[in-house]
Amino acid sequence: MYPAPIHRYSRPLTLEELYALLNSNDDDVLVLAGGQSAMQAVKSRMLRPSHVIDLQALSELKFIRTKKGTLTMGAMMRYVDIVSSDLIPLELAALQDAASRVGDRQVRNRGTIGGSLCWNYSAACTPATVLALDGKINLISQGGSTRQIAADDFFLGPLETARSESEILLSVDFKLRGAKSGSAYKKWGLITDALPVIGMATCLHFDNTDRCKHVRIALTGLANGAERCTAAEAVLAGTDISAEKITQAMSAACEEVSTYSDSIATAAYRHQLIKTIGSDVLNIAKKRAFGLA
Amino acid sequence: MSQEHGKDWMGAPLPRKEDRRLLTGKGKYVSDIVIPGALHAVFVRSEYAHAKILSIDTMEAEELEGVERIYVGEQIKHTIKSMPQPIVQPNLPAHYPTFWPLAVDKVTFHGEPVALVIARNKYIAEDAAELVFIDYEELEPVLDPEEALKPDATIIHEKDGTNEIFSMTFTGGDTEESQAENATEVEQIFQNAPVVIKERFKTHRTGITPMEPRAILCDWDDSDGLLAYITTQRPHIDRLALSDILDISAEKVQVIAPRDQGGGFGIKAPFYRENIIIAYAARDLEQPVRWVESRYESLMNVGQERDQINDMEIAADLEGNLLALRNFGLADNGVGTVGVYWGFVMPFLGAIELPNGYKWPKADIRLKVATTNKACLTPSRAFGHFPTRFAIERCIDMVAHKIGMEPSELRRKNLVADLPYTSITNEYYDSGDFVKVWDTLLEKADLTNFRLEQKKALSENKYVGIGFGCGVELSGVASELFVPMENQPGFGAATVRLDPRGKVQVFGGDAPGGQGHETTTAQVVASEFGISPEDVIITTGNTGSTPFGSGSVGARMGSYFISAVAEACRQLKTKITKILAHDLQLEASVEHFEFKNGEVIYLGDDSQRSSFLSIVERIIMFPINMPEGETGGLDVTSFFEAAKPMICFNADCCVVEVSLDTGDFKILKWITAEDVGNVINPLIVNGQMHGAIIQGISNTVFEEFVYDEQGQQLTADFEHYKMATAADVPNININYATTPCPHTPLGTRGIGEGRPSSVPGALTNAVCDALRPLGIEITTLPLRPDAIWQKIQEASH
Amino acid sequence: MAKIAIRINGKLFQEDIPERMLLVDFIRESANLTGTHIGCTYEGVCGACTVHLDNEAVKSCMLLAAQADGHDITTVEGLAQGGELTALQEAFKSEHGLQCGFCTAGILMNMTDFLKQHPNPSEQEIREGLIGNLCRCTGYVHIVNAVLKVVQENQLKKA
Amino acid sequence: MELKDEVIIGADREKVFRALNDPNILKQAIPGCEAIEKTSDDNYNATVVSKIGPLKIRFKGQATISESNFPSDYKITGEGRGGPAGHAKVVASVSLTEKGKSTRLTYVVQADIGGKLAQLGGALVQKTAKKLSTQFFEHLNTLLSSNSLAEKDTEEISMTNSPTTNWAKVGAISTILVVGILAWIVSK
Repeated sequence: MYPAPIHRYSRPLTLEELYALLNSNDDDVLVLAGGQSAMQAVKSRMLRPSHVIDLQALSELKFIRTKKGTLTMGAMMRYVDIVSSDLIPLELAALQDAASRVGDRQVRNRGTIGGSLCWNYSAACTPATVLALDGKINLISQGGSTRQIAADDFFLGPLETARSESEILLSVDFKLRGAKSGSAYKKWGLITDALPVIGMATCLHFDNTDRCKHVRIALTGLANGAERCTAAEAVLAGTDISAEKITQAMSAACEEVSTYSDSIATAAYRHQLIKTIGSDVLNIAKKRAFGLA
Repeated sequence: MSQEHGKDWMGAPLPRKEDRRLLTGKGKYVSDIVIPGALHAVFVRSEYAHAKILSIDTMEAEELEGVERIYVGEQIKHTIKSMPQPIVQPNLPAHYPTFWPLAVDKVTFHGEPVALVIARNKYIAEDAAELVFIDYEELEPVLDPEEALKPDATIIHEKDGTNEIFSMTFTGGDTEESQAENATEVEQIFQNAPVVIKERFKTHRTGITPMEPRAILCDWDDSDGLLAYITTQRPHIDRLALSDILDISAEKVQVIAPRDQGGGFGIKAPFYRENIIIAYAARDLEQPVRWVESRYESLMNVGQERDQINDMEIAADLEGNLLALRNFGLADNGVGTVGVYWGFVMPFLGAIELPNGYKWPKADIRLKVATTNKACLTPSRAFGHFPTRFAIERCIDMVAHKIGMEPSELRRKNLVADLPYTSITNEYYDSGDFVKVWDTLLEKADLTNFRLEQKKALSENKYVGIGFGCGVELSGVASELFVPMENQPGFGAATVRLDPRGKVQVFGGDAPGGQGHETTTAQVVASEFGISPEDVIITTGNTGSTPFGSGSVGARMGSYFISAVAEACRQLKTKITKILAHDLQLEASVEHFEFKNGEVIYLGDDSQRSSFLSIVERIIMFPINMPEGETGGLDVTSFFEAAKPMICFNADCCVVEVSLDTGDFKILKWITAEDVGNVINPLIVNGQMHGAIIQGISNTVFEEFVYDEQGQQLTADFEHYKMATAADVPNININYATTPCPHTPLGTRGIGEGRPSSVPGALTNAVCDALRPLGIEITTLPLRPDAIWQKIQEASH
Repeated sequence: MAKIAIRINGKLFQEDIPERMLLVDFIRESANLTGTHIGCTYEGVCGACTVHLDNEAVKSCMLLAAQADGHDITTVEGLAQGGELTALQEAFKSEHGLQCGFCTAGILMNMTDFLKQHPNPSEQEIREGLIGNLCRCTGYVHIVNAVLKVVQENQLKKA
Repeated sequence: MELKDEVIIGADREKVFRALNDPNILKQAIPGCEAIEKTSDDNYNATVVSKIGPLKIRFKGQATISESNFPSDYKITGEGRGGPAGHAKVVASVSLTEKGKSTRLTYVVQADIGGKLAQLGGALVQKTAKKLSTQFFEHLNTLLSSNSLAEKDTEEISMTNSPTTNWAKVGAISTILVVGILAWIVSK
């Protein structure tokens, strides 16, 4: 399968050039970041862009910086960049957990966080991770006007996001909560590092008495893509995240979310995966929060 | 290495002659071959499993710039003969469907070729394919083999009046009366047996997907005729088939299977309808035409096998002696439209191979094969017997468990101990020592120690298990079996030609796909002539220069082809030594000479010698003063066929750990024991074993072709058809327990084809052994974590 | 048409190409370097088409040729210099790390990059590094051995 | 596969029935309904662009209504071609019951999708149905509660006793196609 005819390829060098292109009124524009998902759709002709705007040269989208307790990650940070970066503190380790297990080396050499968030595939690692880390997504549109939207409001179901066609995902903000916070991500697929059948990310922050004062949990691989598990969070909030509480929380998660059956895993098995992965992820995040891992 | 003339190349781990070009990107596969001006072909394939074709509108597509021609079935059925044709039809009674390269009147599976677009390049061809509009009227798809055989089932190939493409009883002689009598006797054994296991074993649809899909490049000119480069394991059969079906006189058809092919494993052994229409188009347009199959097409059309249900019963006594075997097999054939095999040849052989290396006093083995609206089964390594061996190896474990005996001990007790032996299904086991192989495996497995460790692990809540399995495999396919099964001869054929510079050219008609024929052959020739493998050049797969061969199928390399090579070398040696003796005025013949270090040495007096080069040059270039009746030239074609079929034997042991939480398991160890006869190149043989075993594991656990309830094939890409990656599979520890084959000149056996067949049983046995405390028996593949977890849930509640 | 300039194995290719042309097709058909293969359709899973883009392993079937404009591409043909195989190529030969050879180019390109990033990997890390390359013939055993051999040779050199 | 669901629509049964068979309303309510065309007495073509994120699949469909009982239920069979993307075949039964001043709409859709869409659906467009069918009924609700529009349109196409006018059939199939496609995608 080869792409349907493409009439224009552009590679803006600056955001200014990008705005101008977004303003060009071309039909069927595809904004290409790493392209590791989008090109599957283009080659299979499920997606038939007339104009491809390639973001590879926008150095303004490739950065990690920390300022006033917030880490900001540019959209064009590739998985390989995220895995090898020493600017990401342990409390955001879930980002590296996820990035290090996306697809394969070749995919990680091209795929980007921004691309993955905008594509929002139902079984992707990044959206759930950003959801659990309470990411704030910075969008920029023509003329440079920006808006920030919480991950909670950004993902609208498989392949759908709150980004409008004239907007570009510029970066994601992650609040740094400081001491006693930890995060983790883990997934299961039939094949190692494949798209998750079930994946879970969590972020925990404990108070002085070692009670959990902030907890977020998000799942991926569900019928509706990445989803928060607020019921599970409610079970864990204010507790010491004991084994018993974790079991309770994961049971709550299973009741909260709906899974589906396919040839790889039954719906019941997906629930079981939520329990086992959830327990692992919460334990790892907790250990990290207390500097034990 | 060119200096090491003295070495005996037999058994040497010689790096391959093929490797340099393949490692530097200089290999030339069909899709790499360029003929200037070649047009590109893209098939429009059926979106339905079963539907009438009401109309095909190609107008818009034809108008697209760069489109050369569009073919549909209705046009070509008048100019191309239908299949089946005798050259690609077994000598087995069956309801052979009639069909053309492109669907006529109706489509019978999702992915069937309906129209062919020929265009300037592949992008335009695909653009045009999108503009071919086909109106279908959907018909009820037949998707379940049991449903297919019911009296009220929709009939797929109407002319037959049935969906039963093939059925056979393999035991009790040739008449219905004797078979019925046998069935009664078997039933009596079951009535009286102290131990009976009866189970239904299901093996899913899976197979082998070579990394290079199919491809064909054809050129035509009126004087020379058709030149076809094809990804094929059997170029000579393809040549005859193209000649017969397209009515091209055979001298005007040349098929070349390039020496570089990206794996075959059976997929490239059938004769495919796509080849016919591409060759036809090249002739029709008088232009070269290329078709390179996409993975999408490949996964929808080929590589699908295994799909069987085996209702098996085993009777045994309390001492663990196997008394009788009864198996009613049912195979889901798919649509049955693939030349040479027609789908059912695989389950046919699977039934013959069912008894494996065990002694069965009595058996009742029957098979039915049902046509369904799925892709036709195509050969995949462990052809037909991957499912039957899964059933029997699992069933034997269940017998052992019921008696309270170690499964490995029960196996050993019932192994065929004295060869030759004729199996209950009339398969001839020529030679070998099964017990020696088994004991080699057991020594490595260290079962006593394992059971202690297993107990200890269990006390720590770890579930580890050990599983065993074995496999009698065909070492090549003798004419005795090949003629009925595939309407082809089994002999091996090779031409060995010496040139005046002392170099050797070998020509073989069987076309390899990565098995290292060039290296293995060079080692044999170098050993025979006492020269270097570098002095040997191999040509394979070109029907214009190689002798007829039935193809690189069924482990024919190490058995039939290499034996023909050795025989040809020996005939040449006889001639060389005859002339040398004459020149040296010796009364001596070939047994009095040694070929060593690039010299031919008289054993009676080693001062009497000649360099290999000079005697060869003398015979070819200076054929004067020759012995009486002898002519110049050194070129022999030899044919090899043993008196009876031959086999090899292997055994597997694996250790797994299963997680009770998730049903997921990890293979901790994989140990084997092999009798492959004398080994020519251990690197290559090890590589064959590794590949076969990992394929077996991948088939057992990961890979599955899935059809939905409408017959839509949902696994047409590697996102959905999941092949094991390097991170999903274990290392393999290979051990040899060799018995040289007495029927081949070099003591070698053919290996590799059937090798995956012991894997699904051994692996599933290990998982069940680990879960023995829960009493879990698994009888259905694939062996997936979700299914295992489900079993664990059922067992613990 | 898009005007592109791509350097492949040190040689500059400047051409007008259709925007939709895939990089792998440009490499195989415009540059006539057929060592890079195509083993899947749209999905980009098999890795046979892996090349280096600015020294990093990428799947050339998942990129438009236009995306490679201005970049350096290395294909399997560009590994051996002056007729001398690289240590990795030699190890694949001595360890029998290939059979049909169809996936081999992609594996060599990926592992060449991998060894640069991970000079001292464990067997497990090598296996995980190979996830983006499917091989049907070898069962991966000899491939892993070949990569391990290079690792050991490098360690010996250091020591 | 089968999808069953029910929704409550804030309008009475007659009005809902008419609306569901009113191409003008449906065209507005169905996300991506592009065109409706009559090709013969019994054949109608409708074009619906199914948009799932960045993916757009243009379906051309034909429809037949087999059983229709105003204002309580109807059954519709449709086939749609998504060109190279694949095809859809849908059989739907819709029934309306009164629920106070509102209407309870129950639908059972048997949908089968084939071709590339079926095969690649898993990888590219998994699980979308709920959102889009919700969207449809939201639109419908909005349209019906904005009285002027609903009244005007239903007046224009008078079908009190003959709700299965040709135009109505066409409109209905668009609905079914979209619902069917979505339903299918959800089930995979």
